[in-house]
Amino acid sequence: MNTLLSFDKVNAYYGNAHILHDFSIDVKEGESLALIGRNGVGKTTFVNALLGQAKVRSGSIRLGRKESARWHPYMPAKEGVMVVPQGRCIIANLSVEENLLLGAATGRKGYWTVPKIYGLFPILRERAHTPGTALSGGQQQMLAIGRALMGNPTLMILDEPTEGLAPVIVDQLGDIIRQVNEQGTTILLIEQNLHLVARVSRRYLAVEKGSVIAEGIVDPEQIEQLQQFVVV
Amino acid sequence: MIQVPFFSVRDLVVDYGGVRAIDGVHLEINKGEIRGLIGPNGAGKSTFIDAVTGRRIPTAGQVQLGGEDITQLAVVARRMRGVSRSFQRTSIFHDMNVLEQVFLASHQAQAKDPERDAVAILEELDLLQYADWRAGDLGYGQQRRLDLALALVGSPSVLLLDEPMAGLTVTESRDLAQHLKRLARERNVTVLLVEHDMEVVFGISDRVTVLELGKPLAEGTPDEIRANPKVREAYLGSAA
Amino acid sequence: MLHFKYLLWLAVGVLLPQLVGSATLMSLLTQSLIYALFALGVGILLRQCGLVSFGHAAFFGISGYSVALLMRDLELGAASAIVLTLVALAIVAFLLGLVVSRIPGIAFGMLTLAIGQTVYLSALKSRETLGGADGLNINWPSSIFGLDVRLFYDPASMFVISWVVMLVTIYLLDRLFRSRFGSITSAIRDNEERARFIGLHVMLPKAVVYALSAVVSGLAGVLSAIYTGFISPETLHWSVSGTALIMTILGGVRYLWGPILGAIFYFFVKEYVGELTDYWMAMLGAVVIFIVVFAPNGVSGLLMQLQERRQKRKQDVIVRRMEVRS
Amino acid sequence: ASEKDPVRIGAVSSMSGVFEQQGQEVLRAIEFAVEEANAKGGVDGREVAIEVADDESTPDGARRSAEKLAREGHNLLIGPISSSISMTLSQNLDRWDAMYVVVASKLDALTGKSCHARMFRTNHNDVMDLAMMKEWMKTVDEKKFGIIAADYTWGHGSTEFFEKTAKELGKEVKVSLFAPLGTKDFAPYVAQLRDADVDAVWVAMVGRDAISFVKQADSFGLNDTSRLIGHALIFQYLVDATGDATHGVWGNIGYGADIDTERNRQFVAAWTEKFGRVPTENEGQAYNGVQLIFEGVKLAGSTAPGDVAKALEDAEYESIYGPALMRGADHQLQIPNYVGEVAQVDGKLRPVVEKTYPISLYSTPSADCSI
Amino acid sequence: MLGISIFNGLVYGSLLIICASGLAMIYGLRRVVNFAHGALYMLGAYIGYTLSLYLNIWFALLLAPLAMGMIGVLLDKAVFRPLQERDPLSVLLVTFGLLLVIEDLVRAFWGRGSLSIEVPALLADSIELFGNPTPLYRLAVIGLGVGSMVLIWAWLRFSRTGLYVRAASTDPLTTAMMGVNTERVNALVVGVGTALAGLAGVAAAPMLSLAPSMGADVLVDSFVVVVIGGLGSLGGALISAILLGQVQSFGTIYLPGLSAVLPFLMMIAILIWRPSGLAGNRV
Ligand SMILES: Nc1ncnc2c1ncn2[C@@H]1O[C@H](COP(=O)(O)OP(=O)(O)OP(=O)(O)O)[C@@H](O)[C@H]1O
Ligand SMILES: Nc1ncnc2c1ncn2[C@@H]1O[C@H](COP(=O)(O)OP(=O)(O)OP(=O)(O)O)[C@@H](O)[C@H]1O
Ligand SMILES: [Mg+2]
Ligand SMILES: [Mg+2]
Repeated sequence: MNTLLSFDKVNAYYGNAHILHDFSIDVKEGESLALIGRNGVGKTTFVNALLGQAKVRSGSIRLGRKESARWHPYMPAKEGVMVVPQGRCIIANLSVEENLLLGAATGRKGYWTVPKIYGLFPILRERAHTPGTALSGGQQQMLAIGRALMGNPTLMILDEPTEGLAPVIVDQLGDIIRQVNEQGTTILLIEQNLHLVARVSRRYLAVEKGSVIAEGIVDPEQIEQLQQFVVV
Repeated sequence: MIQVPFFSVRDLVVDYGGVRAIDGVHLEINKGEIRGLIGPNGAGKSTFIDAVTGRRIPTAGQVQLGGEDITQLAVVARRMRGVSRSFQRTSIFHDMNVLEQVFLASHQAQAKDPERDAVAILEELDLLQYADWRAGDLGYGQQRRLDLALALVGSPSVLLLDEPMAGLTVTESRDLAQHLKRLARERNVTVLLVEHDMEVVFGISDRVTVLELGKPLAEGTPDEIRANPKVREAYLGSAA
Repeated sequence: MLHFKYLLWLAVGVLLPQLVGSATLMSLLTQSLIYALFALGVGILLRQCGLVSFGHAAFFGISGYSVALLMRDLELGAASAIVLTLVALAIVAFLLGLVVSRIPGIAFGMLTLAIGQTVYLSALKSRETLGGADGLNINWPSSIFGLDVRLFYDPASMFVISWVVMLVTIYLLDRLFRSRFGSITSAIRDNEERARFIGLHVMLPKAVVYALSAVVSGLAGVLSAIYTGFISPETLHWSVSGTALIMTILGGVRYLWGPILGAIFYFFVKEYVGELTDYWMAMLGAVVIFIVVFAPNGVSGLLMQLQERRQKRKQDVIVRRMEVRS
Repeated sequence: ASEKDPVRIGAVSSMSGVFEQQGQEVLRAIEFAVEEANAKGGVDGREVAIEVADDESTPDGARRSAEKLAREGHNLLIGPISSSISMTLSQNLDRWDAMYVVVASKLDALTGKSCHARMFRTNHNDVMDLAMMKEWMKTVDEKKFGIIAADYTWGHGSTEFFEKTAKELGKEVKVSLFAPLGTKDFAPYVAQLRDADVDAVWVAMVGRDAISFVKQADSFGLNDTSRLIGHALIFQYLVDATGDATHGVWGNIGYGADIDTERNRQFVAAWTEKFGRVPTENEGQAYNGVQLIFEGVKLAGSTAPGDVAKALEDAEYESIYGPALMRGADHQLQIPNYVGEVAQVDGKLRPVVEKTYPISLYSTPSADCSI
Repeated sequence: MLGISIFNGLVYGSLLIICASGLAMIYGLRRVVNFAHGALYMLGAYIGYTLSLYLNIWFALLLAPLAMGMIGVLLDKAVFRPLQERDPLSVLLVTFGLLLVIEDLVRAFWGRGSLSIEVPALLADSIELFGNPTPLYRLAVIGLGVGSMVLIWAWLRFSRTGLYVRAASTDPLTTAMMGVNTERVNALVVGVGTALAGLAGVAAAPMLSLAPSMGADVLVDSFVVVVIGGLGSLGGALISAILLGQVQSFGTIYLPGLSAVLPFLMMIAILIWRPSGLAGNRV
């Protein structure tokens, strides 16, 4: 299997704060991988390093054929990596539909189009012309996922998508992510909610203090074993 | 224990534009009590603290402290009455040195001996060795503790802490929990603790209130809450 | 120790006119010193409150007009006219500060610009009292504060007077900003919300700093009015505020003496590039850009950085020597 | 010739700011006069040295520049445009041991209340201009007038004068408007003037504002219905910047190439040879000012400002305006004054002198001045 | 009098909105308070002057903004982008330095004197409007103002790039994350903003006069417009430009003594009432 994204001994910083320590990860084409870990261990920083928002002082990041230590935020998208950011980052002065269109900025063609997204999340069609931030938290999360799908990604990174979502919606979300994965999109799920991980991921990496400390196959029957990585 | 609630919030409603973040919350806390406030993200916990401390003016409802209505008071006036808080997103003075800002906070809170008070707090939070550092140069965890120091200094009567353990190591949060417990028992400080770390919340709270979508979902002793199926479903899940 | 430093600087100021032979250079220095005080006024507002004023020319100019009017129409003595002017300026600026310092960021700058231009245009129109666009000649009595007025006209002695005024101002400001008041204002500038939550009233200190900065600029205005004996609306124009701001930022506000250095630097650059070409403005612009790009903390920041580096190198040398010996 | 002290002229004028175009003319003429003098072997056997500085169109800038020039020995100052700049220089002449010749500022106080032993004016002041304008108005047919003036001291003074004169002459002023300095859009003013239905408009404006006004008045066709009469308006720079719009505008002129004197013919010829055109009003006035300095140096046999100033008191000499007297009582040069019109000459528009008014019209020296 | 006053207010308002919208756009995306904007307006007018000499005014109206646009892109690449991490005050000072340099460059190339551009022959006539002969050129200026606003609005509202511009002005990071090269968007916007300054300059030239210092007055008025409107907001700038035009037009008739200070008094009142301007922080 091809490797889509890999971090090789990346050390990343915010200013002088050393957050990622020799962080290494490989994402294989087609898989559904989970990155788990407590608050503040550096999961989002991993995403930020990829987007060039955290400073990578050593190590390298490879995306497809490109390898670099310094990525501009727009470059991963061009390589087919779309991010559903933590906190959703819906753009306030754009309508729901415009937010979706923004996701198609790279112009990559593929399965996903606006009608397909509306098919997936009917509520978005109803609210197509209201400002994106007038949606409830759960709806905003759907919009963020829809927006990322609009880029027809080869790899979709979801950073704690269940934050602030009602349990029922979390269930729905699990189905959707699985569906997208089956569609052929590689999934990297960053999560603390192990139920979701159990439902959608097949492999996991556990992060602690900025490094990957464990990895393995997700066994939905024995999910409690992963508990140690997320609960203090 | 004094039985008249020292601190009470009645029918609190807070709106952000069209969004109702707090929808009729009722809460009474006794003097010297530690109250845990938990709930899923976006339940309105931070908003609740904001409304109580004057950062946000509530749409409706009343906040009382020791029998006095403080709903309309300015932030500074509340602080003068002993209402003190920490922030979920660290809020410190980046360009000042550590001791200077804690000293300033202590002085403003009319501590008897502001200098000693400030040093004691820094000592307690293991920040004393950074006393002359520029706060902006501190690491994230240290900044979190400094935020906390600014809240704890000057013997507040009501302490509202917004996820104080986030960013602390396990031992640090354990120490902090013990410190809070001492404050409540020995100095009769009323504490409202918003925290996602259930071990801590259930460990030190006298009672726990659960919020969901701006409404109280349940209230009770830690054991009752832990056992409450609604809470398990809405919030605790596997954490119970 | 601190006082010793001031005494040393005092001596430097008194000796300097003796060392500078050229009258041109002396008058340039005196000029820049007066503007330095003006820039210091702008600088303390920026330093303590983070507020950028585009309207301080109003304080600089008004004080000159006010002294002139008090002497002409109320027939006050020079000293009482000056004192009265500065006190009135402090009160007015304080009240104004209570209103305007609520407005954050660049909007504050534009607001002060609007206020300044309103003052400028009003002075331009006031023909009867202020002489309109033609300005006013100020007739100073033969002595001011007991000093012969000619001392104020001669660049060398005026330099010493301005130098002393400046040193005293810096000393007092330094004392003030090192006190709790300084902590309070820097806390407010740093994080206004947090400041409120530790129990600080945020408007009052800002207004006080605003008033102080107005008085310091006004003091410069008085010195300028004495030195030149003339005042006209051009002094109130926003471009004058802009110049003071440029001096301030060029000098850097991390240190109190930054704006002062900035003003001197500005005048000298202007003077010497002006000799090279008629297009001195372009040269000045280029120098400004250069300094901003390569010295983020202004000239004063650059100097301190150089000094630190030199000290470090000295230390390195000492360490190396010791290593060699041992 | 070189063993004597050179004549050191300090030319301060506007190279930037609102007066930069007039300043440019003034400096050009001063430099011309100096070159010419040196080519003829200097003045009184002395070489003429000149140093130029920018006054940035502000009193403060002017004071800085002039002080520098004066202290470096170029203490025979000449050149600023605005009256406020002249005022501030006059305050400092003693301090700098300098002398100053006003060539363009018209404020009467400069040779009145604020006169100074070391300041001389070689151009006409407002009182002189207005005295002439009043005389001229007697010959003007139009009855109904509108006024538009710059909203500052000078504009208001001009308006007051004209309102008074109109009353005395039995004319009617239907509307008086004041436009703030820096006005860009004059349409609202033009609309009001049109509305008032006047025969002529008295225009007292300067600089870029004057240009904008004349251009816009033309585009609204105001000139077709009402004649424009300018107070210190019809300068060459205005004509250049407005083209046809100024054709036929009348007004007072401080200097014109058509002035019929021996010295002026020489000057205009030399100038035309060098620049391919006749000198403008500002250029003529500035040239005239430099000649006064030369005259003073010759009379004093010295270049010390004090000596030159003393020698110029009540000096009579031959100027480009003809025989001229530097009146000792107020230091105002006594020369004729002119009214003219913008007209085509050799295919080019320029102000042309139409009427000459004699010195005798002027009032006696201002009582406020004591030198 | 009423009709013609409104009309006159609209003419100046139109010029202002063209100029100020450029300033607002640059602020909106780059958070730069561009003091050089007035100088760019002036430079545009001078380039237009030269083009009108060698070609004609129509080409000037077309090509001068284009040239200015390229200068704008250069400005973004050479100045704003390298300095984007620096504090806004430093950048402000750099633009001030640029202002000085541009003014003197213009002096060096075109001289210090006033120049003028002839009104194009096609628009030299007047028509009767509200009982007054009104120069066609002024109507054309209103047309230009309205036209460019409609174009900009349509561009921002309906085009793909417009979508990116709007997105980047609120949340540049997320916008980039979606694959938009925000640096290119920034350069484009600074280019368009500068082109608008140039357009305003050329359009104003036949009515006003050209002088190196002509930028200063417009700069202050544009600041007033942009700040009253709410920094970075185009809609706000549009409203406040029209407001300002009317205030000046009516002020000169009904409050002649105050007309010069009216814009400033208006700004003071509005800022004290709403510190973030009419439109708040929306684009
Ligand atoms: N801008 C910043 N500057 C300095 N430190 C930061 C910054 N952002 C985050 N940090 C610190 O970096 C560490 C890692 O943060 P990160 O956001 O990657 O955590 P996370 O694993 O995503 O946590 P969460 O589960 O809360 O999202 C934390 O200690 C955080 O406090
Ligand atoms: N400034 C704001 N404007 C609009 N809505 C807001 C604002 N701040 C918070 N909200 C909304 O109000 C609700 C309550 O937010 P709040 O921050 O109080 O939640 P919380 O319980 O503290 O969550 P967390 O555990 O994530 O801190 C959320 O739906 C949030 O989206
Ligand atoms: Mg995270
Ligand atoms: Mg919260």
